[in-house]
Amino acid sequence: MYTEKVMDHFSNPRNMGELENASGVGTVGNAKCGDIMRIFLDIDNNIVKDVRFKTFGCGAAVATSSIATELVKGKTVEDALKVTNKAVMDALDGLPKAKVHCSLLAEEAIHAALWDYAQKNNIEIEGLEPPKEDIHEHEEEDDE
Amino acid sequence: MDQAIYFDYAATTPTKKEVVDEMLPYFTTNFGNPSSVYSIANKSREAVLTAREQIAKAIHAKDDEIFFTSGGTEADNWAIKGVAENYQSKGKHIITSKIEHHAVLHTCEYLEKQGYEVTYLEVDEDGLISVEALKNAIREDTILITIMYANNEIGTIQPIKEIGQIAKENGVLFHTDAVQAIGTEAIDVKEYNIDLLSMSAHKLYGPKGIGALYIKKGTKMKAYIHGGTQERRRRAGTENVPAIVGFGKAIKLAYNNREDNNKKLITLRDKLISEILDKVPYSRLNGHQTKRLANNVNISFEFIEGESLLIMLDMKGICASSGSACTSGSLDPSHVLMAIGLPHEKAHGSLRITLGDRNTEEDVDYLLEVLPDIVKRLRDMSPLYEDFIKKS
Amino acid sequence: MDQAIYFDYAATTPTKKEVVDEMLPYFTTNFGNPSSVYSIANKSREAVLTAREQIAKAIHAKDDEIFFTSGGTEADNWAIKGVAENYQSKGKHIITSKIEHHAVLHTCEYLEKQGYEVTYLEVDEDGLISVEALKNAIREDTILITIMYANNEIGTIQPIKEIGQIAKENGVLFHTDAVQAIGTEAIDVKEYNIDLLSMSAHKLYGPKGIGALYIKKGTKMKAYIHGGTQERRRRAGTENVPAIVGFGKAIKLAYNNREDNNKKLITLRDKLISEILDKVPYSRLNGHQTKRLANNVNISFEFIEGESLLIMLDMKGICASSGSACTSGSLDPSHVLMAIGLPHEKAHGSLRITLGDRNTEEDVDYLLEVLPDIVKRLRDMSPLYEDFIKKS
Ligand SMILES: Cc1ncc(COP(=O)(O)O)c(C=O)c1O
Ligand SMILES: Cc1ncc(COP(=O)(O)O)c(C=O)c1O
Ligand code: FES
Ligand code: FES
Repeated sequence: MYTEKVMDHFSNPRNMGELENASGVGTVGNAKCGDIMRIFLDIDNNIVKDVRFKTFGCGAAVATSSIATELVKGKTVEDALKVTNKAVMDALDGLPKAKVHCSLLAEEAIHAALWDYAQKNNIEIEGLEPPKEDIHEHEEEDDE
Repeated sequence: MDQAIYFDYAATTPTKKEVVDEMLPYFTTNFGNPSSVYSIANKSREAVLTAREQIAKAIHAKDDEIFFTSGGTEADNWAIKGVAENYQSKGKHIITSKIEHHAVLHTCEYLEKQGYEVTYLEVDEDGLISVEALKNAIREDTILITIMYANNEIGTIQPIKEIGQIAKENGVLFHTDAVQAIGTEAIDVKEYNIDLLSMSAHKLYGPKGIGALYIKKGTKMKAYIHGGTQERRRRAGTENVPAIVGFGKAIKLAYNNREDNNKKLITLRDKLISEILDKVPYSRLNGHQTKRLANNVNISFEFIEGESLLIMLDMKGICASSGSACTSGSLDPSHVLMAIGLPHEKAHGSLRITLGDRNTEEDVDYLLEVLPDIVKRLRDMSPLYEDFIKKS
Repeated sequence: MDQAIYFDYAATTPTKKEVVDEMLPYFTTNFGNPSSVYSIANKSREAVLTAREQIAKAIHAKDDEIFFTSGGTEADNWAIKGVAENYQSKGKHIITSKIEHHAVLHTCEYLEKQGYEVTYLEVDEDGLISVEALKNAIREDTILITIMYANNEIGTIQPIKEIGQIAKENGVLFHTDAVQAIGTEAIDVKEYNIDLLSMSAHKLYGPKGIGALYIKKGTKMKAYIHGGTQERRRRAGTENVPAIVGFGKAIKLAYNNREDNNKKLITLRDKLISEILDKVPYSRLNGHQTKRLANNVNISFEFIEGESLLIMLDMKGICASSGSACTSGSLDPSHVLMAIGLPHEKAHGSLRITLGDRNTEEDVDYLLEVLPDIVKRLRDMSPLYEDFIKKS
């Protein structure tokens, strides 16, 4: 069902845990459909110095969180903002159709953590929108 | 199945070797169409008769009350839509429960769109319906009560005899989806006043793609699948002879050894339940403690999500199942776990272990060895657990 | 099947040994439910995918246009009732022919009781529908044309391409029951503008109890059997993995060797036809001479009755079939033979021989040796023949 990359990140998640005194923390998701993702960012000099995640969700949700932390680490805030769910999926060699929404969660969690950082520091990051409440729904396959 | 330990017998069972051996001649040698005139088709005809007898005997029915279908799902569809269609002049009200299999629930929902009314009975925290509530739900225009024998997720066994009694007293037909009960429970359709009962072979070490509907003599039931004159004109289509033979053999084996098998299953089941609850904090048993299928364990672990749990177990070579939304292919976690009152997050973190003939005490010990660590690892990863620890 | 010579491949075929071998691991080893999360279920999932591809390829469809059913009968029921239900806002008129299989005819009759209107097209003496009559039958409210690819009794192949063209031009859906054609005919659903096509594995050396419905992408078709989310929510029920695997393998084998197989069948067929007509007086071929299935022989012998003929052949170790009322399980002789204009008595005296992979030229010679005597014996017994002889 999952690619080797997904399984690798699922079984050896990178950057799992918390950061004390993080510069920004973002929690997204909706317990109702099973997925909650939290990203901690340590930002220094506009660079993501360190990152951690915690996730309550399926294998794809765990793997996307893990790879997303790798993708943003060391990047500038602006570049971190450009880590899309597509980039996350590509980095994992793809996800099953029914699991695409889990990768959206990673994108949103990063954005939420960046938003928190911006709020705390009273700065504006271009192109960053405030996190939405319910960020996704499981899309049902239509039967044409 | 390699070296993996299979703990998902409620999803499907391997077909027993003896069953496959019994089926084999009907593929290549005695392959004749039972409807044919020539004598070599006698073997197919007789094989179908024998299987019908074996199945009838297992549930104390008569041979001509057994009708083969392509599985439990078709049997459920036929039973419910059949009563709806053939009894609509009497009324259009059906009573069922909130924890039925989707084969029943989605069929009922379909009928609602066709102008039928359906009452979905609540269940208590153990998954039992209330017979009082059932009595109160019966109306002048009620034509059918369809309540499952035993639940596929939490293993709770309903008070079938009382339900049958109530149905009889009120002149309402009673259908029960016995797909999970058959093979381990002693079922007597006459004593329990069951009018219609659904079965599926692949849950009792028979082949997939074959099931049956018991239809009590005298019930008005026309064909749901139209065509040839097979199954006394009630179910068209060339008989699936090898699968029918396998179904017969499997049900016979199951009932010949039922008590011994159950004893073994119950021992393993109870060990699993007590030790998991003991070893893993913030866990609870789902389903009734004693009114429970011999092979069913269903436990919720707070703060973790079921699919991740299943994948980690899989990496340890253990096959199990969950009521998590992430595995259900639909928007919500298991409707059964919701109906017994679990909040969403707890329903997500459920683990179903269903035991079967290949399981040993060593398997159970191995599961007990690896499970607590896996739960711990997932909790360490869980933002919900983090919040909980910080709050407390 | 002992030493009997099997000449009834249109009724059912033996499952090929290679096909059974391919199926076997899915009963006992790779038995997992394809919907499960754990990795051992991957094998079941992949096996279903492969079979779907094999079937799609055989009829030039896309993989996701193939939906597994329990056989040809269910596919026919689903196709016709499905269109009826999902297109009723457009209209309630259906066009079919008088020589369809009962799976189609009885489904249409059922729909008539539900308020649909059905036109049953006549066929000519060869069993062909008239495309002109079809055009004339189409109305504003016509939603479906359902015409079989090839007839199971007389082997006549309909002008499928023309029918598809007419359906397309008139914006009407086209379903074809291809149960008898699949495996021997080259079928291209795109080129022929087929929207729905029914198949059954046990007619092409696959297992019984499995079939498929091709549903062209974009066709509004909801589930007919409700329940779980299998077959992309269009056909509920645990997938019959071993049978699906067998179906895939069988169709692949059939199409890999189609031309060679057909050449052999046609040689035997044409030899049988010409020599029987030659050796037995008062006999006639039913069905079209050239637009005919490669393996079908159907001949009427005046003054005799089919069941008696079959029993005598059976005593000589020959398995065949007939359109006689005495074998049909219903009051009347074959509706197909009646539709091509045979009077009752001639329809009674019909013999269907359908050839297959185990048949040799010796088998055919043996049949040609015993048949004329048997017919003679029955005629000597027949009051009809007596009258005829006296009159002439
Ligand atoms: C309670 C119950 N009913 C019906 C079914 C459907 O049976 P099948 O998959 O054989 O169609 C199942 C199993 O999937 C079940 O557990
Ligand atoms: C033309 C035709 N349609 C439908 C069917 C029904 O197929 P099945 O017996 O697999 O349901 C048959 C064979 O019995 C057939 O010959
Ligand atoms: S977290 Fe629920 S499907 Fe991925
Ligand atoms: S003569 Fe006996 S059934 Fe026709």
